[in-house]
This record gives sequence, structure tokens and C-alpha cells, in this order.
Amino acid sequence: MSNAKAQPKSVLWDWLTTVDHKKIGIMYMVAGLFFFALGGLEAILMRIQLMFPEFSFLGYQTYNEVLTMHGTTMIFLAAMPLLFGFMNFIVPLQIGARDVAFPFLNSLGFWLFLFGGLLLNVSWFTGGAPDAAWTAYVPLSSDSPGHGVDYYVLGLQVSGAGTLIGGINFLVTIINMRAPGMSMMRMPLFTWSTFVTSMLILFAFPALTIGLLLLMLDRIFGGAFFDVAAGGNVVIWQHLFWIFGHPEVYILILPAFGMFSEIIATFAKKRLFGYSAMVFATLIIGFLGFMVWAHHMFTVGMGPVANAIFAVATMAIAVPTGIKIFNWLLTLWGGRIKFTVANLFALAFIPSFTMGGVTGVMLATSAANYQFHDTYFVVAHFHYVIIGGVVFGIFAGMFYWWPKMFGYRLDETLGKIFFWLFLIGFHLTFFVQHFLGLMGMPRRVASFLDGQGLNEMNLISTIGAFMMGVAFIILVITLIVSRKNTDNVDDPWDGRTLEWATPSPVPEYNFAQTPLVRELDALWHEKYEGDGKMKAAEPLDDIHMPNGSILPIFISLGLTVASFGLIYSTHVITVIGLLITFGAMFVRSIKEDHGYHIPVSEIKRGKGER
Amino acid sequence: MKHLWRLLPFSFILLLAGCGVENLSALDPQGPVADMQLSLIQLSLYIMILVIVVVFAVYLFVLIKFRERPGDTHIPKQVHGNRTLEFIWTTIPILLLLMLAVPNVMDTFTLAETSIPEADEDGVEPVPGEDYVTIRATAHQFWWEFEYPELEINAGQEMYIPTDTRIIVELEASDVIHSFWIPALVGKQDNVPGITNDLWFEAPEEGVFFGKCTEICGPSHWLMDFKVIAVDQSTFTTWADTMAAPPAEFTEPQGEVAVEGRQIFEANCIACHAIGDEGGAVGPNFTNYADREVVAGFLEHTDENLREWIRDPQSLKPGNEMPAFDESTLSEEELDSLIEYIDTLQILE
Amino acid sequence: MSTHLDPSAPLQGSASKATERKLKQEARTQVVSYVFMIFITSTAFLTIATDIIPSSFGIPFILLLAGVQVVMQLYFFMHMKDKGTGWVNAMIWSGMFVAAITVATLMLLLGINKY
Amino acid sequence: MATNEAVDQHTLPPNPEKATLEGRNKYLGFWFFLGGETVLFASLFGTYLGLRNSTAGGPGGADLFHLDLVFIMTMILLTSSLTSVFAIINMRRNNYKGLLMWMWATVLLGLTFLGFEVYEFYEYYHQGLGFTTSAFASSFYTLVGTHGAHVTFGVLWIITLLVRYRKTGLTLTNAPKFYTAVLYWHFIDVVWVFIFTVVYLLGIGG
Ligand code: HEA
Ligand code: HEA
Ligand SMILES: [Cu+2]
Repeated sequence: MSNAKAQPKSVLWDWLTTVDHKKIGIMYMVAGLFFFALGGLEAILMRIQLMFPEFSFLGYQTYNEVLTMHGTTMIFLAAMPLLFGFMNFIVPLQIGARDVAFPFLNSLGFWLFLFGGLLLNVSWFTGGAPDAAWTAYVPLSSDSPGHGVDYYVLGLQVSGAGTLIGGINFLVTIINMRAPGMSMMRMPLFTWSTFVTSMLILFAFPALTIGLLLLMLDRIFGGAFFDVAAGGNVVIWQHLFWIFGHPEVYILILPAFGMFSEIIATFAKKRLFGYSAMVFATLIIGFLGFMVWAHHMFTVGMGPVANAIFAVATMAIAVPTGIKIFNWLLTLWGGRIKFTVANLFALAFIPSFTMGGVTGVMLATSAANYQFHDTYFVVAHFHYVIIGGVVFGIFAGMFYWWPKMFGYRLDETLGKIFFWLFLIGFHLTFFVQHFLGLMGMPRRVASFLDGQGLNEMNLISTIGAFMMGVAFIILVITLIVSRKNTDNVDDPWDGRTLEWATPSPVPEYNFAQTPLVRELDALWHEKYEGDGKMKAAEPLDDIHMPNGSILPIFISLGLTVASFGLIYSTHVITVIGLLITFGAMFVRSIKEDHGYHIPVSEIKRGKGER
Repeated sequence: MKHLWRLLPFSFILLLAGCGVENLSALDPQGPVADMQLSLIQLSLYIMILVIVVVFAVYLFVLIKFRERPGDTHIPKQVHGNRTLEFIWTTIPILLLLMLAVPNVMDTFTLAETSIPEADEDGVEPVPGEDYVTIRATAHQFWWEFEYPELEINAGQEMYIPTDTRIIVELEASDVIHSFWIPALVGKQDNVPGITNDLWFEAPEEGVFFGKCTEICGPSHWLMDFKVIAVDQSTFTTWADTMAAPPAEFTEPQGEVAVEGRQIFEANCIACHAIGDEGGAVGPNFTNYADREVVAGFLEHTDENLREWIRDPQSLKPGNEMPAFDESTLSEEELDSLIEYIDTLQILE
Repeated sequence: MSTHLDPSAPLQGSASKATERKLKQEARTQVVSYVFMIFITSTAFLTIATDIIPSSFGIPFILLLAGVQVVMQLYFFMHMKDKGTGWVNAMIWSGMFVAAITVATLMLLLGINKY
Repeated sequence: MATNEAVDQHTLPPNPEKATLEGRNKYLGFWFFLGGETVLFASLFGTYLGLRNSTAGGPGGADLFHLDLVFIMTMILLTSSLTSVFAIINMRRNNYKGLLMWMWATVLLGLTFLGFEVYEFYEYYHQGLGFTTSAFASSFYTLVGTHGAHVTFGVLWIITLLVRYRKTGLTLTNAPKFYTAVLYWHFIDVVWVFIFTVVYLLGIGG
């Protein structure tokens, strides 16, 4: 039976049990920023080690561990959760929904990610982190001594399950929960890219799940998948990893593309140029993303026909991506461009990402890839697209949506200092790495010999990394000192999309009345063609809300306990962990919880205050 | 155009002239395969620079022309899109990509032609060692083994090749995945356990070229270097003949100390390090050890370094397979005579 | 305050006449599908269990039969043929597409044979 | 929430599983999950196909498989698909007893199938095919075992539903639960059809 009212709760309990997409979004952001700092710290450690030739700051083994954890942390625990944070917070608002389709699963997804991430990092304290690089190629990973790689396998398995759940949740939310009038072709681009990203997650992550399962079976249960002596094949891992891994990079970049589309349109005060082409390009990128993974494996010996096919398929992705770049440029064309920090990041993205994208096409040239592969040229390429694309997107999104999410505006002056330092540091770090690669510096080396002409550029690169580090600290300061800017936070940028129609901070039910959408850029339309307010699609009525639940933490905790049991082959513990998980799932499935209703009177009071 | 950096419009790159060591850089190719690859890189670079120039030009124009000026409050026209423009920026990239894709596909197939050359019109079969050389390069943690199946040679760490001859390398691995790369001569292919890959190249000039492992293979991955030594055909023949069947005066130690060294070698080393075809293959073959430029693939070849290596290989190259020989196994004097003996294992001056 | 629906109250009443008729019809269709699937499975089984049919034909044949059967499961048993299943169709076939290239790759591109 | 408009809790809607927004969400979300499962199983199938001749001197499929046994298992699973279809038809006519009965029949068939599978694995193990024997063995047990784990989970899930809702009658809450459980069950059958063909029939005949 549904309660009439929510029970009053303590703050901590409220956050632990929340199923509110906005709170979950904020938790993703906070955890993501934490892991970003951690991954960044690991990057700085690596750069210190590579500052001088034959330097001994980190041991070689330690270097490999730091390297592996840097890549893994940044991709799985920093970039994706930060994007998930925005997706969670913003997408329901943008489509005029009160919540996501599966609030309970949403919270489960978050806790799985967090427990998985923490599990992975526990390895630092138990005898060594994973050391076989983030790609964990077998047999290096399957034979790696110690438990580091076991932590990798199980940490990613747990957090990967969370991601998959999140993906399904977004898909259903976007399909089923749109406000009246919000057809698919009126959805903001960030929602669209969330949709396509979620499809990529849905079809890419299972391949990783199986890859990790096989690796676990080999390492812990004596399986022979990757054991050449028993007939195993080591290339299987590479395919499974990259069938996941290549779509993964588009999982990262597409949401960022979506954010840029919103931000550039807002600050150019123009409708996005070529909206339908943008949607179409996003879909094509998603589709092609599944056809090209073997471009990471040109040198593994698939043969010239396979290499040629995958090379050409990869190059094809430049076309839809180019369509997007030019559409953004044309959105700016004729606009009235305002240089806020959010927009500075969006604008810096265009040239930076183009530079990274075109080196991607160079890498896709299979015959030349034999020279590029596994050198710093590749490192340069992907940091250009990831930092110049994804990280810039995250920073742009932070400055753009922060007032909505946290109720205060970030300081523009400090923000600009942060922006310039980060931008310059970034190019300084990674531009020279293109040359390092071609001059004979392989990637994943714990050091390099003196007298090979690599000294100066490595030093430059490290200096750039330090600048990024300083910039990041300025960002953290900005986040703290800006808290006084609580004025003008409902719609500070003259926004175009529905999230700006809500008050900041957003009430838990988002919209007192579900809005009626009459055009693309629904709010802008009402501002400039209507009376500036969204029309309501329904009369004011009680609002049904889901109850919070502590069960997601127990489900995640159980899996974490089970993982420890597996890592140390103590199967009693494995069983106990699984019992906790399945027990919590069982409780969830037999206990019907129909949520509660917020009465009209309370909603009216909420409105009246504003 | 030999130097890629000259092509770049970024002037500060010119400062880098002189950086990049000869015979290590893919930007300074020393043979037809690396040449072909650099040409392809250059072609792609030209195309990419064109793309970048166009994007940057539009970008800068837009930012300058349409920036918000103080007091400006107009609402720009809400344009929906433009079919013609969209058609143009779909078609031109496709054309640019085709310009790159076609030569790439051709080169990819050329590089995959690793078969032994065919007999000429007169039906004369090509001679291994003269018209071509097949080398089986097996990667180990963290060293390279080079077998010449037709010439019955097993060598470690240094790969001797004749100039101007087609070299076919078969790649294998004994433990984990490694990757074989000689930047100045040929792009890389992976050494994968359970799978045989191959590649070909030629070296027109004599010289010493640096080779590297480019697939992470453990803690000492960065130290897994090797050398490719290209010598003229007659030198190569001499080398190959001596390596295949070292003459007695070569293997028989000269002088008292060396005799003792030989015995120590037989007692401690030969189980892993063969001389000629006598001995094990856990570590690199020692037949021509004294010819090597470096110890353990990366240390300058001095007695001191060799001594340090034998005493404590793990601290120099963590994770490798060689056991340490401390004072209790090998006294200082024994080590002296061992090194003296090893110093005689020379095939070329 | 408006009344709220109680989702855990048992549903009352029974299907309308028209629905009943449709359900009867459906039950018949499903039984026919079932018999057909049994038939297909048996055919596949016999193709292999007896050596009458050469394997060059038999293998593609049984794979085809498996494909037919899966489509029948999806479209009849799982109702993917019904109206309003557009998204379901889109997702399942996307999944099948990724599945197909995955299987093909793992069969062909393992480096043992070069293409 | 504009959730449940037009639904009167007292009359039976034609598709009770999709009558509420929660139901529609569950329905769609579950299908998407099955889309992901498709790729999951494809990865296992691919691995198996890549390794199926890598017996490393141990026994191979042709030495082990009992086609007739597997054929019976296929029939059982196929029949259980039909019983679950009947369960849904009964749900549509609000014949709750019928729904429960056909679901129990499904569970029973599922358990029989599992029994056969346990017996099968036991047999193979005793004929020298351990999990660690060869890459073929590992990939065989993992593929078929993952399917078996799905069957087990499905059985437990359906039993939970049957026990939990043994006397509530059909409601707008449990209709989607039964429906998704049945979808899951069909999907398991779909996967088995491929296992039957690709692993067993091709293992003997290919
Ligand atoms: C956000 C992440 C991201 C993105 C978006 C991309 C985008 C692309 N990547 Fe990248 N890539 C990575 C992340 C990413 N990559 C990572 C992490 C790795 C390394 C993994 C590892 O080994 O650890 C990697 C490695 C990698 C490789 C393997 C290198 C190797 O190991 O040898 C290749 C090879 O083809 C490649 C290609 C591409 C291509 C063609 C694109 C394209 O999508 C780019 C398209 C964009 C443009 C081309 C620019 C805009 C277009 C125009 C202005 C139109 C006109 C352009 C032309 C006509 C060219 N990438
Ligand atoms: C999202 C992805 C992402 C991001 C953002 C980054 C960011 C950075 N990366 Fe990362 N990198 C990868 C993904 C990423 N990387 C991957 C996938 C690999 C491959 C791994 C592998 O081969 O397996 C890799 C590999 C890699 C290498 C190659 C190592 C090698 O091959 O041996 C290098 C070397 O320079 C490097 C450097 C950096 C630097 C300097 C940053 C900087 O941008 C970091 C900037 C951030 C900071 C500077 C934050 C600093 C934090 C502090 C200063 C703490 C302060 C704390 C408080 C104030 C609380 N990275
Ligand atoms: Cu890729």
C-alpha cells in the first residue's frame, strides 16, 4: 500500500537510500570527480617518472601498476560516471519527466559502480594493483602473479553491471517517459546522445562481461581459454575487449557531443544548425562504432583483407563526425557568441578534438598503423580526443549545469584562469607526444634510455602535465569559493531546453505539472513565441513518488564480498556474498512498494514560495 | 622529403631538428618498407593538415566576426539548416578519405607479401642467404632470439642481415605477447604465443638499426631492445658460416684463464646459453657474444656491466628469467675468468 | 484529494467475448507453431543423426532451421509480431547484428588463418 | 503522475502487463536486457566456435555427445515454452488458477531439463572432460553452463513469483512480473535452440 507521505529521514540515510535521479546524478558527479583526481594523480606520477631518461622515481613494476590504474580509473571510474552524472540529472528534466523509468535500478547502478571502483582500488593495499595495462591482454594478464589482475577482473565486472543497468534505464526513460509533445525529433541533442550511448552500452558491455568472465575462469578456476598449451587462443580476448572497447570510446564522446550541442546553441543564441543531420550523424557514429574495433589489432596478424576492411570502415567515421563539426561551426555562424567558461570549453573543443580526430584517421591507415601502433603517437591521439573531447565536455557541462544541480553559479574569473591553464597544459603535454612516438618511443614503457633523442620532449610533456594539475586544483578551489553565487540560478544563460524551466534547486518531483512541448528547444519557443512559461499538459494533481531503499547498497555489497571470496579463492565468502545479494534481490521482489503521493497542497506551497 | 617535421606548419617544431636519433626514428627511414610507410604517413598528414586548416579558418572567422560586442542584444536568426552545405561537407570528406584509403589498401597488401621470392625465368631457384633470408624471431621475457632456419643459425639479441636482400621475419613468442619493431626499417607486427606472424623488409645501406618491443610484456618491457646489423653480402656470408659451424679454434678457449672460464661456463651457463648448437636455449645464444654492442640488450658492453649483470640480473631487468650468481656460487676470480672467456666469443672484428 | 489507484488489488471481471475469441484463436496458432517447431527440431536432429544427408548441405540446412525456429519463438511465442513492438524489434535486431559479427569474427579472425 | 489514466482497477485490461507505466517500463526494459543478453551469449558462442577443435588431446564433442539425450532436453524446453505461452493466455482471460498451473508446469519442465543437464555434465566429466582439460572443455562448459545458470535463475525466479502471489489473484503489479518471467523463459529456449544446433548437432555432424 502506498503511504500518504514520505517519512522524515536523516540526511545521511536519505542519500544512502535515495532513488531520486537528481541525487543519484550528484553522487555520480562527486564520485567521478574523486576518481578523476585519483587518475590524474596517477598520471602525474607517471609523468614524473618519465620526466628524465632512466629516472627512478617509480619502480618498473609500480609504473605498470600506476599505468594500468590510470587508464582503468579514468575510463571506467572517472569519465563514464561524470557523464552518467549529467545524464541522470539532466535527461529527465530535458524530456519533462518526473523521474527515470527505474528509480530503484538507477540507484543500484550507482552503488554497483561505486563498490566496483572501490574494490578495484583496494588492490593498492593488498599487494599490488593490476599491472597488465587497461587492455589487460592475455597471457600477460592471465599469468600475472599476485592478485592485482583479479581485482581488475572483479572490480570491472561489478561496476560494469552497474553501467549496463544504467544504460537500460536511460533507454526506457527516454522512450517511455517523455512529456506530451516531445516527439523523438524534438528531443534535445544531449538526450539523443544519451539514448545512442545507452544503446552502445547495452550491446558493448556484454562482450566485456564475457571477456572478464573468461579471464576470471582462467585465473581462478584453471580454465584454458587463453592457455596456448591446452589449445587456447589469446586473440579471443583482444576481440572481446575491443568489441566492447571501441564502442566504449563513443560511449564517452557522444554524451560530450550532446553537451556541446546544447552549450554552443545556448551561447550563440541560435538554434542548433542542422538538427536532424546531427541526430542522424549520432546514430551513424553509433552504428559504425560496432564495425571497426579491429583497428586496435592491425598488427596482431589477422591478414591484409581483414585489415583493409577495418581500415576503410574506421575512416568512414570521419564523415558523420565531420558533419557534426561543421554543424557546430555553422551554429556559431551568425550568432551572438558569449564567452562564458562553459562556452570557452565548448569552443576549445572544436579545434582540439579535430586534431585528435584526424590523427585517429591517420591511425586507421592500416599500413601506416604498423609504425604508429603502440607508440606515443597513439597516446597523443587518444588524449586529444578524450581530453579535448570528453574532459572538455565534462568541464563545459559543469560550468553550464552547476547552477541547476547545486544551486550556485561557478565563478567566471577563476573559471577562466582554470580554463587557460588547463588548455595550454593539455596541448603542451600531448602535442609533443606525436613526435615522440614516431621518433621511436613505444607506449607503456617505464622509462627510456638516454641518448635516444627523447629527453627534451618528455620533459616538455611533464611540464604540461603539471600545468594541468595546477589547473585542476584551481577548479577545486572554484567549486568551493563560488558557493555564495546563489542569485540568478534558475535560468542564468537564457536556456533553450526544458531543464531551465524548473526552479533551482529542482524540487523532487521536477515539474509540478508535466509541461506540454510544442517545438524543439521547448523553453526558447515559449520565451520568444509564447508567454515565457511552459504550458501544462495536465491539471495540478497529487504526484506519485517512489520510496527510497537501502537494498541497492546491500546488493552491491554482497557482490563485493563475493568478489573478495573469488579473489582469494575462499568460497565460503563467495557464497555468503552471493547470499547477501540474492537475499536483497529476493526481498525486493516479494515486498511490493508502491511509493507515496505528494498532495496538491504541498506542491502549491512549493510553488508559492518562489 | 625525409624529415616529416619540415612539413609541419608549426614553426616551433623546427627547433626539434636534430632530435630523434638516426636509425631509431620512423621519420628517418632507411629502407623501402619504412619509406613506403612514411610516404603514406605524409599523404595522410597532408590531408589532415588540409582538414585542420579549413576547420581552423572557419572557426577563427566565426569567433571573431560573431563574438558578442558590448551592448549588443539582438536575437540572431534561428536558422534550421542548409541542404547544400550539408551535401558539401559530406561529400568532400568522403573524397579525401578515398584518396587515403586506396593507397592504404594497396600498401597493406604489399606489406603482407611475405612469401619467398619465386624462381627467375631460367628456373633458377632463389638461394637462401643470398637472394633472401628467413629469420624466425622468437620473443622472450625480455630478449630476442633470432633463428635462421635455412642457415642453421641461432643468434640472440642481434639480428645480422645482408644489405639489399629481402628479409622475411617469422614472429613467434614463447611466453606473453611481444611486438617486433624496427622504426627505421619496418613497422611492427606482434609476436603472439600460438600464432606465427610474418613481415618483410630490406636494408639498402649498412648500419646498425634499433629494434624495440612495443607490446607491454612485464616490468622490463622498456628494456627489451634489440639491434639489427646490416652488413654487406660477403661479410654476412662469413658471419653466417662461422655462426652455423663455429671452427674449433673458436670454441676452444685460448689461454689458461679462458680454459677455466670455459669450464665455469659449462658448469653454470651452458644449460641456458648455447654456444654454436651446444647448450640450452632458455637465454640468448652466446656464440658471438663478444661482438655485441650491449649487455643484456641495453647496457654498454663493458666487463663491469657484464659483471654487475651476472651478479644481480633482477635489479637491472626485473622479472627476467636469469638467476643471480652471487659470491657463494661464483667467486670474484671465477667471475673474472668467466668474463675473460666470454670476451673471446667473437665472430667479426 | 483524488483517489489513487491501488496496484495490488486483484483485477476483476473477465475478458470480453471478442477477446476470448481472439485468445482461442491465439491458443490454436501457438499450438500449431509449437508443432512446427517440434517438426523443425526433429528434422535437424535427423539430418545429423542419420547419415543420409551430406554434411556440406546438412550444416547450412540445420543452421537455417535454427534461424527459422528462433524467428518463430520471437514473433509468435514472444509476440514480436504484435503492434507496438517497434522498439523491441529495433533493439533485438540490433543485438542480433552485433551478435552475428561477434560470432563471425571469433570464428575467422583469430590469427590462425590470415585473411 | 500521468501514470495510470484510463485504467480502472476493477476491469481487466486486454494487456494487463502493459496497463500501467511501471508495467510498460518493465516490459520494454526487459526486452532491452534480452537484447544485451543476445550479445552476451554471442560472445560465448563465438568463443566456443573459435575453440571447438582445440581439444588438446582430450575428448572432443564427437566422442562425448549423446544426441538422443540432448534431443529430449530440447523437446522438454520447447514444451515448457508452450506451457508458459498458455500461462499468458490464461492471464489475459483473468484465469489466475490457470496462470499459476501452467507456470508450475513450466517450472517442472525446467527442473527436469536441469536434471538432464546435471546428468550430462556428470557423464562427460567421468569420460575425461574436466573443465580444465582443454580449451574446448572450458568453452563448452562455460557456454552450456551459463545457459544452465540462466535456467536455474529462471526456475527460482518463477517459483518466487508463484509462492509470493499464490493467493493474491492477478493484479496490475504482478501481471508484468509474470510476463517478463515468461519472456525470459522463452529467451532461454531461443538460446538453447542454438546450443542444440551449434554445439551438439555440429559437434557430431560438422
Ligand atoms: C573519446 C575517445 C575516442 C574517440 C572519439 C576516438 C576517435 C577515433 N579513433 Fe581512437 N582511440 C581512443 C579513443 C578515441 N578515439 C583510445 C582510448 C585509443 C587507444 C586505446 C588503447 O590502445 O589503449 C584509440 C586508438 C585508436 C586506434 C588504434 C591505434 C593503435 O593502437 O594502433 C585507431 C586506429 O584506427 C583509432 C582511430 C580513431 C578514429 C578514426 C576516430 C574517429 O572517430 C575520429 C573522427 C573525427 C575526425 C576525423 C575529426 C573531425 C572530422 C572532420 C573535420 C571531417 C573531415 C575529416 C577528414 C576527411 C579526415 N583510435
Ligand atoms: C578519460 C581518460 C583519460 C584522461 C582524462 C587522462 C588524462 C591524462 N593522462 Fe592518460 N591515459 C588514459 C586515459 C586518460 N588519461 C588511458 C586509457 C591510457 C592508457 C593506459 C594503458 O596503456 O593501459 C592513458 C595513458 C597515459 C599515458 C601513457 C603511459 C604509457 O603508455 O606508459 C600518459 C603519459 O603521459 C598519460 C598522461 C595523462 C595525463 C598527464 C593526463 C592529465 O590530463 C590528467 C589531468 C588531471 C589532473 C592533473 C588531476 C591532478 C590531480 C591532482 C593534482 C590531485 C589534486 C587533488 C585535489 C585537489 C583533491 N596517460
Ligand atoms: Cu577504436
